[in-house]
Amino acid sequence: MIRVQKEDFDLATELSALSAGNHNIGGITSFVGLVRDMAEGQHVGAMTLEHYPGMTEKMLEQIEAEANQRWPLEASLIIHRYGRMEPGEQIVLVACASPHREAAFEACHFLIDWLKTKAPFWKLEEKDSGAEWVDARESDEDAAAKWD
Amino acid sequence: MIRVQKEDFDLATELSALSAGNHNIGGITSFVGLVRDMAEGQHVGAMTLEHYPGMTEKMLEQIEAEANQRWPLEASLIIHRYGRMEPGEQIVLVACASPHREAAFEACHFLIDWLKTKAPFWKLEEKDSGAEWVDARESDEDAAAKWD
Amino acid sequence: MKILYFAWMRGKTGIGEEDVSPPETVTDVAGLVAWLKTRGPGFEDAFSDMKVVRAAVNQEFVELDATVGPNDEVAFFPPVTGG
Amino acid sequence: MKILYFAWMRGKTGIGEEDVSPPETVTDVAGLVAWLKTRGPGFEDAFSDMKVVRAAVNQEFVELDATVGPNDEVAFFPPVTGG
Repeated sequence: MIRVQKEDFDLATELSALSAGNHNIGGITSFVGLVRDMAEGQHVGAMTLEHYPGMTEKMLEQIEAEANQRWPLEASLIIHRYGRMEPGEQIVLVACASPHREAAFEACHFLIDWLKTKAPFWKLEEKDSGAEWVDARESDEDAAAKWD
Repeated sequence: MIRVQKEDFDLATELSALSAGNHNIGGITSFVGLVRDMAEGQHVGAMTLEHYPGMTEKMLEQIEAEANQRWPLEASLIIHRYGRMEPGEQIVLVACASPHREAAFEACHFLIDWLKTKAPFWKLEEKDSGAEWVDARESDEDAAAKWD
Repeated sequence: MKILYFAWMRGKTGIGEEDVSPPETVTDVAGLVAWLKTRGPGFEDAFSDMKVVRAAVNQEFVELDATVGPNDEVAFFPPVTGG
Repeated sequence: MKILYFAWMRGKTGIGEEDVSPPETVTDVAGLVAWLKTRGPGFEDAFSDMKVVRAAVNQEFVELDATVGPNDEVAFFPPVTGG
């Protein structure tokens, strides 16, 4: 399941729903991305995530489908927020449930790596020097490429 | 932090506490192990985890320390339950928080792999044919060995 | 043809969304970009370094040689930075 | 010397914990195992296949050649299966 929303999410609620009633799940791996208060040595007061409504949902669904094709998952979840967020706030949740932990780990790692380079979101950081659009990082490209 | 307990745990509460007030955390990877209702094709009604009080805490602390030495973590957590649990119940939680997701993923994966072969817990499964001690799996040895 | 701009491309062009009717000679994304650039200094600036511009047609990533037609939704944006 | 047995080793020996005073000739884990086996068929059975027995002295994993003394806590158990 994928969701794009402005509101925060509750991890325990989301993961309980993911595994509810399915007793073939042996493990759930999840990753939560949080807003940091520093970027390249500069203080970040807050950040705003812009996205491309419609395409975002489409891409997240494609990424999730790809993970389910590559690994034997019982359930998977991507929640990505947009809008303004302050340091410490949750930005994104990806989670994969599988009978065995290896698949859960790999698929979850894959989801966030692909999402980082394929989901149409853009970060605007509020720094002391003003608002600045974040540049894409080569390390994210490399991380995504390792799943090719 | 490590904890060995009979009681269940709440994921959101635990992970919130892990990252509380630390705005240098960019991501938290967590793994939750759940009781499955099948093992080697047989139905499992419940299982009981026995452990070695004292040594368990010692080993979990060693494993956590090793992860913190290998990766730049801001926080880490291992919670392992013991006693009787039914299918769908949470057995174990491992979580790692780091400025960057790569370290969080690797350290979390390492924690559960090492724990599986080094923490003194033993599973007794209630099958239709009676109660049976679970045999150690070679795949768990292999998973742990990849971090050597 | 519907055009969308995101992040700093929206900032440079000054608009987030517009409907345009490029000449019939415009048949692919590269041609569209060339035509859009003729429409003012903001557009010229936004498309000045195509290495940092990505395009999507009907919400799928495409290369510059992808065909475009009057009923398409075309979006321009920098490399993504979510997650 | 305090001896602990876990999982099916406890089942086979019939006890979870005992205090023993092995002869002075017992100086390592292997010697201790050999001596424990003389104490009855349950112990003989529990230690019959040492490939599936692990040992800890004072709550640290050890090999069979690890030394043991009167004040040590020695535990025997199968390979672990938690997590």
